Amino acid sequence: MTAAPEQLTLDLHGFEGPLDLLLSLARAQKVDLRDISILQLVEQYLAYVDRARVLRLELAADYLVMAAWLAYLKSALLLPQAVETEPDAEELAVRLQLRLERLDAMREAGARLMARDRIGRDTFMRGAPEGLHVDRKSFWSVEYFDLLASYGRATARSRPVLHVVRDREIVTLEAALARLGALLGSAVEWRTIERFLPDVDDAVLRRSALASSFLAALELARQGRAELQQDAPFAPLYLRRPAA
Amino acid sequence: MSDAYERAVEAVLFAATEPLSRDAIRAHVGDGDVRGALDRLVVRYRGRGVELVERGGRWHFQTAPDLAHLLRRGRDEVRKLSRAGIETLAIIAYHEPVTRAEIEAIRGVQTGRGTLDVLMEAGWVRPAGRRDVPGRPLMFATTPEFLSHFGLTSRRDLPGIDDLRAAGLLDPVDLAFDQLAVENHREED
Amino acid sequence: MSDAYERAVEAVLFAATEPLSRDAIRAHVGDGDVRGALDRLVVRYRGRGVELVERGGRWHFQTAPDLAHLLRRGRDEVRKLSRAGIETLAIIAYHEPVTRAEIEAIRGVQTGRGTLDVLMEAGWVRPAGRRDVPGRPLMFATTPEFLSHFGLTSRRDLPGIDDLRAAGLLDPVDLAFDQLAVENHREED
Repeated sequence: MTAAPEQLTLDLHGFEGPLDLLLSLARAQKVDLRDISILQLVEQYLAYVDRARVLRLELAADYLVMAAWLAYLKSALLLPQAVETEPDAEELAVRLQLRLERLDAMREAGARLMARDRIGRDTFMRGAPEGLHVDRKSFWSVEYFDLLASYGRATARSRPVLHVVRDREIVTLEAALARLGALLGSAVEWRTIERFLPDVDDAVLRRSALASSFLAALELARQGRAELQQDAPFAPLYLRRPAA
Repeated sequence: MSDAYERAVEAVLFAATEPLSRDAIRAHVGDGDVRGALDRLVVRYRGRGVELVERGGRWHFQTAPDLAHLLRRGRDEVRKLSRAGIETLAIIAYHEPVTRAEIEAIRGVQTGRGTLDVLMEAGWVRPAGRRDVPGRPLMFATTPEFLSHFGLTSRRDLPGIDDLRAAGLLDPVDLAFDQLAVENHREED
Repeated sequence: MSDAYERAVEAVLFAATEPLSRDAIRAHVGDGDVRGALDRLVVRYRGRGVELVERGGRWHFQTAPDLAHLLRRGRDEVRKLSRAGIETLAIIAYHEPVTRAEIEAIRGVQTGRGTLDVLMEAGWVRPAGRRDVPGRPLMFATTPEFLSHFGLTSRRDLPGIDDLRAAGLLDPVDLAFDQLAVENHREED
């Protein structure tokens, strides 16, 4: 990565997580990671995340977690030395730098491994070996990987498939019947059905309450314990106690 | 002193999966004195453990005939265990001691008589007493040879179910479905 | 003049389908100075089109690397590893034995399903016991095939490993801190 930070595109698909992005920014800053400015790096990362926000790009949660952590690190680094912070900001900065060095070292090592003389690409074993007779113990051959993979395959066939239905809070028909029946006792005037609903904030629970209460209202009307009135389809639905 | 062309001919013949004609050799190493290189290689390998020979205009390396007794049988003697055999072996390793009926319950298919025989012949599985239930079915377990074949110190070294799942070794065919389920039910992990 | 024992060692190594340890060689050719024979064969083949190499204590003949261009033609390129695969392999090789959590701590992302799977299928990585800490997590290490494939005599041959160790870059990592960035992020395979 040789581009200046400003020229980095905002395509986060190219990065394997925040650490990868940080390493790219650091590499753009200096070749020797030991000489980079952590404060500058933090600012670049935060600017990057800000720009993503301005462009309304959706950022994975861990980018935001890292941003929050770096914002904390930045403020800790900027505090006067006299102020004791816990943990020590300088130490956190060194550890961040060390992590970048580690990742970079492994990346470099991987590239050097891949560049070695590899069998099947650079060197070749004998094409048609006569083969050696192996004694009876390894007459049958199995690779360890095959053994483990087979176990997964075999158990998958008999493993029960589990369907988990999320436990959701709802208002049952019984509860709606009880509540509506009790409230209707004092309702002499026409009132919309919404007035009879329990006072809940959760939108899903509120829809459940409305549905249950609607069914309860029909049932109460059937029993002669409620009267319903609606001027038009989808117009407000009114309820009241039957006129005696 | 070996010349570059001779080295190239040597390498191509070594890596070839079948005997090569002079034209085939030339197709690999480019134009040059193939015949001269072959002649020099024959001399170089004469009396060694390996020799360069011509059969019907095609050239190949072979081990010296007088040393054939060291190699004994061909490699086709090593046979791969069948899929049923590997699965049965894996189930015994994870569940031992285990009866044939229990193995079949996990595999979801019947286990042929030959499958357990092969595993016992290979020295990886042994009878391990009888289960105290009606019919007193035979139980099976793995042997120390099984552990050493797979480089395991003990059965505790076998990866657990969670490890297998994490490595993607469970449900290999249902990968997409499985991933979906993981996303919907992160709390299960 | 080549002695009989050296010839026998040469023939067995030529005929073998995979690298052989000194013990495996001795099992075929009988007692003798295997080490001395191997040393003399290495010298005899040095600079030829074929050479004798040691990889992780096992020996095999292979074509000289500088002739790759003649032999590659018509052969399948070795399978390309993903970037995640390369990094994971490097981390295992330089830190082994290492747990999945330690790999993730260095990479800063979770290891996707399929990454370790591919490395194990290639035969380069294997489960290597469990770490004696709570949860007994599985550890991973490289195999002898890994050394053979990448032309390494031993793990000491890993490029730059001494420098990395001296710089402290292979020391155990501080998991508590590193977990911070790993949480919630799944890499894209």
